[in-house]
Amino acid sequence: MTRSGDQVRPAEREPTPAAPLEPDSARSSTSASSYHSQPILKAPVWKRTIAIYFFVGGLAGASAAYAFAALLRGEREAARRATWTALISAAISAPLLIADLGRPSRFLNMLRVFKVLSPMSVGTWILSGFGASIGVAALCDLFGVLPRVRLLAQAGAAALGLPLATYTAALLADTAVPVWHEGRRELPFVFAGGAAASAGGAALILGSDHDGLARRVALGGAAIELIADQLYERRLDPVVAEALSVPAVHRLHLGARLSSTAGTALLLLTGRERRAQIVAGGSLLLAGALLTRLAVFEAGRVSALDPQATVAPQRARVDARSREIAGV
Amino acid sequence: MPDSPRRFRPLRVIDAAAAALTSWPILQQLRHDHLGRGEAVRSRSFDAIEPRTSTADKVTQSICPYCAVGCGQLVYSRDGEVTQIEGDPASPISRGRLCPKGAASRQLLTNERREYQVKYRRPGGTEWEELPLDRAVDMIADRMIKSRAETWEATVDGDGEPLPVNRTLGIGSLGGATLDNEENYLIKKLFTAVGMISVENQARI
Amino acid sequence: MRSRLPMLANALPTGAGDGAPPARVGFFTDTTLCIGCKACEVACKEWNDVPADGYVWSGKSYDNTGELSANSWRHVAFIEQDRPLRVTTSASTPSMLGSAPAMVGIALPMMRDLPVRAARSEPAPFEIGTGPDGDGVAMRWLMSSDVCKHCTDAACLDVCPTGALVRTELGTVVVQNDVCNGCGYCVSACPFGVIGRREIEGDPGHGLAQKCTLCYDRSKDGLEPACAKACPTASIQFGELDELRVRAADRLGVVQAAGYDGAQLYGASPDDGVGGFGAFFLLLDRPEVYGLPPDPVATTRHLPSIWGAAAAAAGVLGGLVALAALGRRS
Amino acid sequence: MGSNMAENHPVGFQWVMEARERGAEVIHVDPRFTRTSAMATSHVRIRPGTDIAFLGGVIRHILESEQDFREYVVAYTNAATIISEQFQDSEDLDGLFSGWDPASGTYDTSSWEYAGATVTSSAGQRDRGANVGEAAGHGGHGSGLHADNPPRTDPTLRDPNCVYQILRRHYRRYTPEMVARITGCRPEDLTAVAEALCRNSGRERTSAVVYSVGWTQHTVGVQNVRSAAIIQLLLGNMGRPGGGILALRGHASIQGSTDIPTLYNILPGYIPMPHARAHRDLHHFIEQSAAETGAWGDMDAYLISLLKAWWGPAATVDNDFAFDYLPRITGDHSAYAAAMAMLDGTMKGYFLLGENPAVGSSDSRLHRMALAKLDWLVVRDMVEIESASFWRDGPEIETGELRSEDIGTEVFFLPAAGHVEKAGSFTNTQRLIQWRHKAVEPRGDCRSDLWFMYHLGQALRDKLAASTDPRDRPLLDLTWDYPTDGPHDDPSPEAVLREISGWGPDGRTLSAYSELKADGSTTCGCWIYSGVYADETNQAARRRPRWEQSEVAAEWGWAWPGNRRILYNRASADPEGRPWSERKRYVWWDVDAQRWTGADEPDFPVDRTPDYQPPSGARAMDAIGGAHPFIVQPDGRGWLFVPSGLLDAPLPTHYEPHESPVPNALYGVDASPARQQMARNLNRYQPSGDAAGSAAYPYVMTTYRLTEHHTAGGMSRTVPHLAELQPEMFCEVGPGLAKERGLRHGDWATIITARSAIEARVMVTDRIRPLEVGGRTVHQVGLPYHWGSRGLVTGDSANDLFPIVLDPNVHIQEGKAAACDIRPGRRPRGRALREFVQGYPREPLPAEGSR
Repeated sequence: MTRSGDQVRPAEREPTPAAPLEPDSARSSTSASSYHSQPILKAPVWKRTIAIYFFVGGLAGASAAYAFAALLRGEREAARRATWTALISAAISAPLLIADLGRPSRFLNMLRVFKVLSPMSVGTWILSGFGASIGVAALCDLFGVLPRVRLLAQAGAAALGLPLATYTAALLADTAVPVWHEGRRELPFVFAGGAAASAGGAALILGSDHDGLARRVALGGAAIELIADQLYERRLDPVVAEALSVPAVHRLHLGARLSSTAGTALLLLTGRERRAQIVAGGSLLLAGALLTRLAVFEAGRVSALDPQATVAPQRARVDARSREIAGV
Repeated sequence: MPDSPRRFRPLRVIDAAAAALTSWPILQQLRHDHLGRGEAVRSRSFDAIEPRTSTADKVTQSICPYCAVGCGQLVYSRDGEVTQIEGDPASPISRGRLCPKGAASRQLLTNERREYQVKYRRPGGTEWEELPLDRAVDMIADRMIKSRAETWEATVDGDGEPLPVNRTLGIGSLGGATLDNEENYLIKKLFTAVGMISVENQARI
Repeated sequence: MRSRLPMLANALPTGAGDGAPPARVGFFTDTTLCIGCKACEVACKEWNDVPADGYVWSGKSYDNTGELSANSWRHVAFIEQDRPLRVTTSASTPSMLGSAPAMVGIALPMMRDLPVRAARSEPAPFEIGTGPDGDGVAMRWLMSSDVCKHCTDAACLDVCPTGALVRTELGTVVVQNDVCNGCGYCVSACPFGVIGRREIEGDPGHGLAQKCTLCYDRSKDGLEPACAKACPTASIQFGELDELRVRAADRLGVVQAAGYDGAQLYGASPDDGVGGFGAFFLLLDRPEVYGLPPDPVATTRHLPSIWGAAAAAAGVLGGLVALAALGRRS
Repeated sequence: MGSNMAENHPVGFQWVMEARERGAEVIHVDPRFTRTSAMATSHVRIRPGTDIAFLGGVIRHILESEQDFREYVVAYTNAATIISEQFQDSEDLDGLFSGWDPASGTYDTSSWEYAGATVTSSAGQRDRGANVGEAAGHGGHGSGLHADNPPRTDPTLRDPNCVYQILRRHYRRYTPEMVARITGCRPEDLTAVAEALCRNSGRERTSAVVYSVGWTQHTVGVQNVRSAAIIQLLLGNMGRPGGGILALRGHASIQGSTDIPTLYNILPGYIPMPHARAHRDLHHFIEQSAAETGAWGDMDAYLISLLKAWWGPAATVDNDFAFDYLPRITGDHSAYAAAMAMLDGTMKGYFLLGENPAVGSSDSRLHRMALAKLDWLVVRDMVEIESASFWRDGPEIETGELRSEDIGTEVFFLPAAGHVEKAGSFTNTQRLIQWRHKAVEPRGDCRSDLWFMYHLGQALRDKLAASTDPRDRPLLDLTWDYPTDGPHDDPSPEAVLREISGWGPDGRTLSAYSELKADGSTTCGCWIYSGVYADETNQAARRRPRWEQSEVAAEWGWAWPGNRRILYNRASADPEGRPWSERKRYVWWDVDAQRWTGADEPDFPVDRTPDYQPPSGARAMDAIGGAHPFIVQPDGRGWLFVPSGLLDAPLPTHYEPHESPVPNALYGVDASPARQQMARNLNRYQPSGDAAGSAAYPYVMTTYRLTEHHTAGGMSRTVPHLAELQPEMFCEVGPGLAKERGLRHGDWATIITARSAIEARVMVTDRIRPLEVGGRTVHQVGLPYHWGSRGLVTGDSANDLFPIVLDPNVHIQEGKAAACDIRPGRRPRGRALREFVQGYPREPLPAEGSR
């Protein structure tokens, strides 16, 4: 039910309260499956900045990995650009996260503890470590000093970059929101794929792909993202999956798949010299990855507010269990 | 926590950081409560929490002012301010329990709509005006004497013969039923002595 | 799915280290005794300085509170049903003596000897609520005071990244207001939709996760929580959890014998998805009718598979980059 | 019945719940399915205003099946008493009792007296409304009985003129079928309830009856309660543990404000206010008002002690103890009469001391208009209530009926102290006086009413100090010397309570009213409270924890009279003084000690042997036999039949409410003939029954409270934690009515009567169901009445709809049953509202008040 903090005076309020009203008497004597059609769960308090962070974080993590790979292959220019992509993305991430806190001034409290039970806690430490290493790497690169340290830093960033790209999926999965929790097995792969696609895409846009590494990463990532996403939707309980089919979410989701697919196609079909198409393809992959995160994020709000998404699967479990007991 | 949310205050951040370092729970976690769900992560102020009932400097036995069940109340106050009102377990009537109204009786005393000053509205006036309390009482006394004189009845006609009544029907009072017995007694005593007849109460309504 | 790693077991902390740990406390809310007066809601708000949060008429029976939230730590649900409260011919409920000390031992002396009557033999005049409603349709009005469950496996507590949420020495789950930074993770982790983030500018709790503390300040001082103390009919019973569970089992027997339709305990079993509630209920219909999840599971019970998938995905990502890197220079 | 205990007295209801859990049957008879019904073991739905029909059916069942507790009935009630031959029953006169005077619209009740008793009609008949009221119910009016002339009785109960036989004849027609036809319940439900009561009454068991304003706020309010008294007397449930009739009162000290009355027609302790005609002097007064026998036989002692308390040395034998200082009444001067006087311009000034008639009184609009006619108005409250602000934001300002500039009323608003900001005593619904200690000092100008009255008194006395006008003597001679203390010179409430309790010649406080003397040697402000300050200690402040004493808790507070917790408890023993049953023993005769003893203070002379027979010439308490427990009645018996003291009937009989959609199925007379009407422009009456035009108002409406609010809302609409729980005015209707009138759940509806039209949110619910009455379906509209134009939550007030029509005995309005119409949508605004109401229905209503 909607509650407004301001004091609304009856006379000023217009006819019916926000929630659709239905007299109890209208309900049949057989028990209803909800309480006045109200949600059971609370909608997530997170704003879209979080979804954007998921994207940016993924971009940062995968870029760092890509940068390390490029470095090992001696692609210094590609490595540099990817490193800076990662650094900038990481830099953007912090404010995106802090902006979403109820008490931004207390963001440091995140570092009070380390809780393996809390993906957000783990993620905070990953992000911190990642930020530190990628920062060192970038500085060394900037002043062209301490090559060993840089290599080490690049390696560290790459190592932390991988979980940085996927822990965000664990963060969503580790909630009571059905459409997120039920996707705990697939979402990390969706996010991993998206991260790779975005890192590759970014590299392609920056035109640092002289040896096809970025192209392969981008295409591979997009493929993983698209396949994992299909699996995710398929495996969901149909009642839970409804959250993905409400118009607002569906539009985002469809847009995500189209752009990823289009981007992939474009890159596959066009040769390396066709700069414009490559930029377009890379951009489409980035867009796809971003839209996917937004779609999943929005689906969570819808799913939390739908009492049936919570009740139906649980009721099924209970009934099944009682059937077992009854030995039927 | 008085710090205003949303606004980003660098100083606070530094303070927070310093505080965090001095008693860094993560170090505690290494020793015990590794999962960080209890002992290790408790803050000093949380450990120091105390109920208002024990910080009150005075506890007064009272009775709920709402319905006539007469539930016992314990009024906790500190520095002349009521800090908590809850049921009196010793009461054989209520056994320490209260209904929502009884439970809200602290707010009955402290709610923002409560009036603390005399307000005066002159005839034909469109706004309240201020008035000192003693002046108000004095003015009311004058009004009573005037209206009483205007409407005084020494006798009424009883089928030709005059019947003494010594009264005024020109002044009346209507009291609520949350008045104390002592208050009702003085109301009836004074107003009857004034000659007022229409002294009434919610008890009839 | 019942399996979980031992490292995730929410073992209750051992007191303050010195001496035996204090027993775990909680609530048993017996909805057959709830008269829907909402004293619990008000007493809670008065004690915990929880602000009123709007004056909106809901039209949902007598429930204008609507749900548990950052600004409502107790919530009385009202459900009107076109069916009798009891499916029995007994005119009177058997006694609950012995099952709820809170309601016992206050009879007049001359009534002490009065043998507690079990369901009497005479047939009832008529079922509760059937009354003579012209149409003769029976009805009942279910009322139930909901509250934070203080789960044995508390997802909100597990996922809290700042350690603001703690398991107290009393086994209750409480937010440390001076630590919480309002990240909101607990809000989405709670399978009951209990905890919320207060959004009332100017309120001391603004931007912080807020929920029932089981009156930690009172209970640590040996006092009853405000709601349980106020409850006029002992529908809300506070005490040591083990003792409450025994009492609830007895009470369920009494209520079922009296024919209360749909009587069931909710959250009393330590084997459920959250390891049992610290605040559990005796309901008269399926949980979802009261707006409660029928089979809640602490999301962190699946953390192994969640972390597993995340790690695997990270591996795949690394693998992809490695493969791409191994690919020949084109 | 007539009570929604779970919602309005939740903490008291814990004892009902406990009884239920111990196996007690809890039966709720009410028009609505409330939170109380939901907890009851059974619920019977009846039409508002038909309680007497239902209870009459129960009485008939008891009598016809002879399940009355015969031994108790014969010994302790007036069942065997022979009534005057002149008496004619309403059954013989089609709804009228003998003595009806159509001209005055009142009864001459002389024919209702006991046979052979010298008939002294109470002043009630001499001048309608005067000298009756609460005092009447206490047998204050001698029915001409004295020890040498005991009432004639027939212990075999066979005499056709004995009360028992009159009762049987009177209720013969109250068959289950007839009751069902009138009330709308099912015949079998009446039988079931009656059987349950019989099953749970007698030697071994007792049943209790609980009522509230659902019974009193009717034109037959007193008779509703009388019906229960008859049942409880027939079943032997009075004066016994677990029995009795419990009036659940709605305000913290509403009992206290009738005991120590701020009511025009009584003095402290239910002593009648002297009447101009009947009470020329003290002698006449006592002769007219006091009974010769029973507790009221000592009224002279009570009154003279009161006069001494008020005028001390100025009250002497020579001046009738200043009896003439008391102003005289000549008729109805109740609150409603006062409102009419304001409209007529004869009432100039008014005090509202914690009362909000602009929302809480029937036909609230009339009261707001009346306040606007005053010269001056004093309002004392904690918040600015509607009655204080009517001149600037009242509904009539919006409708254009009033303009602030035109309202000449001078308004003084004085902020009041809260219950913890002053010390004092409340008297709860069980006559238990409990003391509140002061916790904190009030802020700003907030003061107690004790402070206000005391200092107002001082101001008046100072201003008139030099006066020689005899009319100022009562004020100047008044004892007004209370000690004051504190920063605000608060008068000492203990000193006032001490005066109420009284003291003897030696100046020491008295321990019981039996110590009061008629010679002016004793002083007592309220005889029934005598002893509350016994031993110079505030007995009301006693707080021995319940776990340190018996369940009677005799050492918690102090109950009047004499700290007796159950009245007439001598009836808990049989005529010989032995407990009726061991299980139900409470107060009994201790043969060895030769005194009454038990769990409670005996409500009886402790040393009076059960076989005591009053000697010739005995008077007052000495005239009460050892086997007569009802000591305030002149004959010591419980009155099944009331020979004197009531104005509208000696026996309860069914009349329709003043405004009802159906005619009376029993008689040609629809509503109670003796009801008090006040028809005038602002109080238009609707046609009722099958009178022309009654069809315009086809539905029954009733008002009630919700747990979450308090009466007119002055103590809850400004309290956020309460206001948010029930934030808006709504009306409850059944699905059937919703369909019939096109009302949608959650939308708005407008409820219309001849007085006004209000709007409310629609709550469609099966808790409100239509009733089959005499073959037709009668729908109900339920209206909580907590809202007004101010506060955190606002809304129209239901009382705007109700007419002012009163019970003649106590002048209480009929606020629980009337007829209305309802239609979807919001009400008209501004002037259009009045036009809408005036022109409703399209065909004009008959002339005002005509029936």
